[in-house]
Amino acid sequence: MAVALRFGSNFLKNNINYVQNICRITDSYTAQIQASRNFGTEVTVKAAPLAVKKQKVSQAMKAYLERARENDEFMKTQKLEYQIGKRHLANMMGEDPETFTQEDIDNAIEYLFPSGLFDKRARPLMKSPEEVFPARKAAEFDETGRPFHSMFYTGRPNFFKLLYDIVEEMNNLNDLEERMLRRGTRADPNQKVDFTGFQWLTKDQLEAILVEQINDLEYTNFTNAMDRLVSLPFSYKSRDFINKFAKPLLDQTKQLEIPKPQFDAEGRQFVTTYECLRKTARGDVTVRLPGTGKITINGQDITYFEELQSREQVLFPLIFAEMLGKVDIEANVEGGGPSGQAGAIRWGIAMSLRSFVDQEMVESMRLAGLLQRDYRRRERKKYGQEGARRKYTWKKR
Amino acid sequence: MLQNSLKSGTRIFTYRNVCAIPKRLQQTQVATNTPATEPENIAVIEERILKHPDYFQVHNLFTVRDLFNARVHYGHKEGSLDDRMRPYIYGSRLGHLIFDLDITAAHLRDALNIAAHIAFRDGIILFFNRNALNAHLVEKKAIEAGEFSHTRFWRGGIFTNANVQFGAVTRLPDLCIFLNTQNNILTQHVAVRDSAKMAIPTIGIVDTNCNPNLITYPVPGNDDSPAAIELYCNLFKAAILRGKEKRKELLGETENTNSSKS
Amino acid sequence: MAQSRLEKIGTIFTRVNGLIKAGAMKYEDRPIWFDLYTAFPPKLEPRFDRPAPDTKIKNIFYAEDVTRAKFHKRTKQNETVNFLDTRRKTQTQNFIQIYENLKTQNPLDDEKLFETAVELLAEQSKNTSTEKSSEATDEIKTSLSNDFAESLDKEGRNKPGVNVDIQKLFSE
Amino acid sequence: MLARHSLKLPRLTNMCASFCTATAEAAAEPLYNRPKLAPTDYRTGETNTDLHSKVHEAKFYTIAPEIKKQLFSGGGLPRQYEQQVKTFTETCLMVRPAGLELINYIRNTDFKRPAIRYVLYGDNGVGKTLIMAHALHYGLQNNFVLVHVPWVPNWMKRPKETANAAQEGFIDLPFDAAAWLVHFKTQNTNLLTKLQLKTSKDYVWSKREATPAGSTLLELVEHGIARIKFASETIAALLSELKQHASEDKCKVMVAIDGFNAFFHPETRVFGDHKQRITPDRITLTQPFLDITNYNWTNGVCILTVDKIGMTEGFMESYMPRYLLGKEGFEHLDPFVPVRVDNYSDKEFASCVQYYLDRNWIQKTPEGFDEQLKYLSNKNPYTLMQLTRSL
Repeated sequence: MAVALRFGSNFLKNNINYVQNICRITDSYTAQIQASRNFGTEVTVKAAPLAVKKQKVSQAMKAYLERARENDEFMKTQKLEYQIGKRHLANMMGEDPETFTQEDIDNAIEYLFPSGLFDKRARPLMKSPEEVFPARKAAEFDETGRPFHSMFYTGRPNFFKLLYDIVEEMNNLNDLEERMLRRGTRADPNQKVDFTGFQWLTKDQLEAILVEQINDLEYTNFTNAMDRLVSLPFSYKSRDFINKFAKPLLDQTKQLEIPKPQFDAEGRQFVTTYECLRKTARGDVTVRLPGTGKITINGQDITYFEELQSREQVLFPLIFAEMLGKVDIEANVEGGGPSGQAGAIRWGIAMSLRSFVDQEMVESMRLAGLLQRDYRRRERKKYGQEGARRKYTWKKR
Repeated sequence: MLQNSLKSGTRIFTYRNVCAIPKRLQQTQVATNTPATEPENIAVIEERILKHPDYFQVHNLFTVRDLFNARVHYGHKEGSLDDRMRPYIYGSRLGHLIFDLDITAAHLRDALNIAAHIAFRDGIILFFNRNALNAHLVEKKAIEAGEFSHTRFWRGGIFTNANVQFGAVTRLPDLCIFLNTQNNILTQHVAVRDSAKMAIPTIGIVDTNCNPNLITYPVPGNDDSPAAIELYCNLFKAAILRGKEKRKELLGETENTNSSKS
Repeated sequence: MAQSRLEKIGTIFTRVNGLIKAGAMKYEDRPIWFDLYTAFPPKLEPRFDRPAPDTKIKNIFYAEDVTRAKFHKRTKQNETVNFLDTRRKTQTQNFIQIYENLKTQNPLDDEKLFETAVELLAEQSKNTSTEKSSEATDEIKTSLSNDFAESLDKEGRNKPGVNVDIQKLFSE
Repeated sequence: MLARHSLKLPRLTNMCASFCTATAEAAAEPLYNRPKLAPTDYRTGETNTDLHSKVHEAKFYTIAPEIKKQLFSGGGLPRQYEQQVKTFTETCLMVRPAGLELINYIRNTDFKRPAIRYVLYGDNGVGKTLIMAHALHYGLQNNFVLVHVPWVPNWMKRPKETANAAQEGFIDLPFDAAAWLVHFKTQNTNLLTKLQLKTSKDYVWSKREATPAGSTLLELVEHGIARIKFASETIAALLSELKQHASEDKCKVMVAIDGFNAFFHPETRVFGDHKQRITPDRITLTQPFLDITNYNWTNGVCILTVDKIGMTEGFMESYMPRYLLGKEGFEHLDPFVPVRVDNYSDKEFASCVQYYLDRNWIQKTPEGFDEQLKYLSNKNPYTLMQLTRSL
């Protein structure tokens, strides 16, 4: 922000400021574009020219400078107010205004204006104007009004430059392939870019990188182009480029540590899963191997659940993992109703069973949704309605 | 005064000779036409340069044979002929229209000359091409020439409503170069009309199925073959770079690339 | 920018000129192309309503077209042609060359000439097909840029300077 | 392309072939592939219940239709089971360990001693009623006079008609009583005509009606059926007569009362004079049956079941006899022989599944379906029956 506001009087002298500016606002990727361009209009006055240019500032630049100046003044007053406010606050809290930090301000505000609002952003705050007011867009053109970016007039220069870069990569790879074929060498199939477990940046992420809004069609164009790039035989040569836009898929089974079974007094393996939650039910499940298929729920057998649905819920992970009759289950569950309790036990059994089955089965259990906690809760009743969704019977008259 | 200027001129001339002998372009005009010892306003130079019919020597950028080799002479079939293109056509070979490359060459030289002059005057040049096959090439050449390109869907109002579209007062291009004047559904590119509205001169490669009327400097020729497009792009790029180099030279910017090239 | 947006009336030059004359635009603020246009006006005025000329389009025929047609009628075209390769001649081109050669050597009657030319072509293609296979390996990469550079080189070697009268070219 | 096709073809045909065999196997699986028990493994031809022993445990035996008609036409089989019997077109009972135990006890009873009370108890749906049916069949085959009450709670929960009894403050259930008499008659006509038991004293019903001493019990029953008003009193008379005859060793009597705990339920759904629920002991039918389950007679055997579902809401916490009978009932029966009925054992379960497969009751047999059924039903016979309805 500070850089953006420094233009004005000494603006023409340090033209390089613009480039810095852009670097700050967009990320390194766009900065590269800027650095690599070779526009022949950069004015650095050298000795003994044959001609001089009458310095003419374009209308566009004039308008921009005007706005920059206004913003500068506005920020100046805001900053002043902030400083005064800070001093007052420090005095109120009985502290030294000189050493009063932002953290102290936050604490003071929280103390003076206690707020019961849930969302932190909705609570009162006092921050420096740089943080509160959004940074303004830097000028996209120089003092003659000439834009910096070659694809400026498309409206989404960074995005289209990205597409251009993808094609450039592809062309390079095609050339490389042709040269290699001529030399008789083929692409190394072992080095082929393995894109399984990866996905392209989402639209939002891409937009954040490009600092531009793109529409869905354009995003599909991007993914299609990237897919095509990856499918080329020599794509591993531009792995760095590809990796910039690929992100790994979240793999839950890899992320969650599978607990090691412990041994009980009888020498049987067992795993206990605590905090099995579903609806308002809560419980813990112990799975013992080897077993005879005995199921104990709160000291009872499976008849603890009257309904077949609930019994099926409890048995499902065992049936799925083909462990029915091979393990013993002990579950303690409280709170909630039968279906909630059954769901909690089901999840607990599934989580515990991971320790006793192979990796493949764990993966298929994950895909079957057995390891996924069910976060659905009861929906509240609404006024003017019979229940969560049902309306009162209504007749015209 | 005259003596003095001549003297200095010769000095520069010899220096330049040492520096850039193999270069075909810039000839003696610079030397003879720069009489001033003290820097003079570039606007005056611009005025003077205009008197020369081909100051940037664009005529030696290509020959008719080059055009032929790049298949510029191929038109579309007779059925799709736009009547306004008749004067540029040499004849019909078994239903396929063939351009008269002499006429094309003359028009192309005019266009190149204008492009070089605009570049010299630090104008913004925008390349258009809606043919997906050649889009990348055009973008690449535009970047190489340090100019601008628009090869994508034309959102209405980029010229006519620019200040709103770009969120700020925006300088529009000073020259539009259409490498094909049609869009991807074979109707005229909206930017052709918008440039005319906004009083921006246009250079356009017009094929036999195009309307040359709104194009300020039309160049009849094949606008589909990559070979032809590459040729046009290279020519325009060369012309633009000549204009820019000349400007830099006059403004006293020493260019390292010059010596490295030679 | 003060200007008229009626692209269907006059040309860009006349419109801007009108603005200057009327005082809506200062002469100092004229666009940079304005002087260029006055110095190098286009060959035809870029008016929207410029009428289409009523010139006839002539057909292009060559003397050897008759022979070519005859040859095409007789043989089936199953040859693949590489458009990027400008040096290699097509079958028809070869045939016409042979035919013309024969004609200059001994002006026999057309039928006989044609028959012998066909035979000669068949013989030639047989010979070249064996050569081709060896030739194909050291084929240089043919690309547009290559061709372009090559032709430029050729031009440069053949003609030291293009003999175009610049003055004449631009004075028109 | 052609070459690839020709390469592919044999593989394709192979696949087709294997696929065909696979489907054939799948279809044939329940018949051939499964480790199938031979019919003798889950069925037995032994219809004489007297000969049932450990060997026949967990096997089904068939009750002939006419016997079934005689025994159970007035009730005695659960309704769901009745439906199943209709579907299977045969009445098959499994020889359960509890049933064997019971029959064994009866077989070895010294009938000179006071009547022994057996109390069948167990969780819902474990087969108490069917074990009682098994015992009834045994009684029929061994010439017991059957005093069988199919389901006592019917009287207490949904009486067909109520009327004030002759005795002050008591309620009569004439229709239910008559229905029971009919049931008694169908079960025992053959035996009673053979035994020719006579009434020991005059029964005067009203001024004009009376059953003189020396008339047969059947006549007594007939009268009760014909004169519904006196049905309840007839039952009291009949039961006391039977008790007396049995004590005199003229006949053996088997008392089988299902849902016996209903007699000791704190309240009934029968409404008294002031629209108040009355207690079971105020119903005229209660006393005779309590009387006959007393131990003050010989040559008899009492088989009683206590059942959770015989109770009403709030009294169903446990299936244990002490809880269900209450203090009073427990003291009334004390001492008795408790017979616990359990869920199926593994063997019984397998046999039952085989039987269902045999009757095509279960048709979908994916891998491990029996295991799943076992765990889902917890080997409870009733739950299993319900579960397999949809398979």
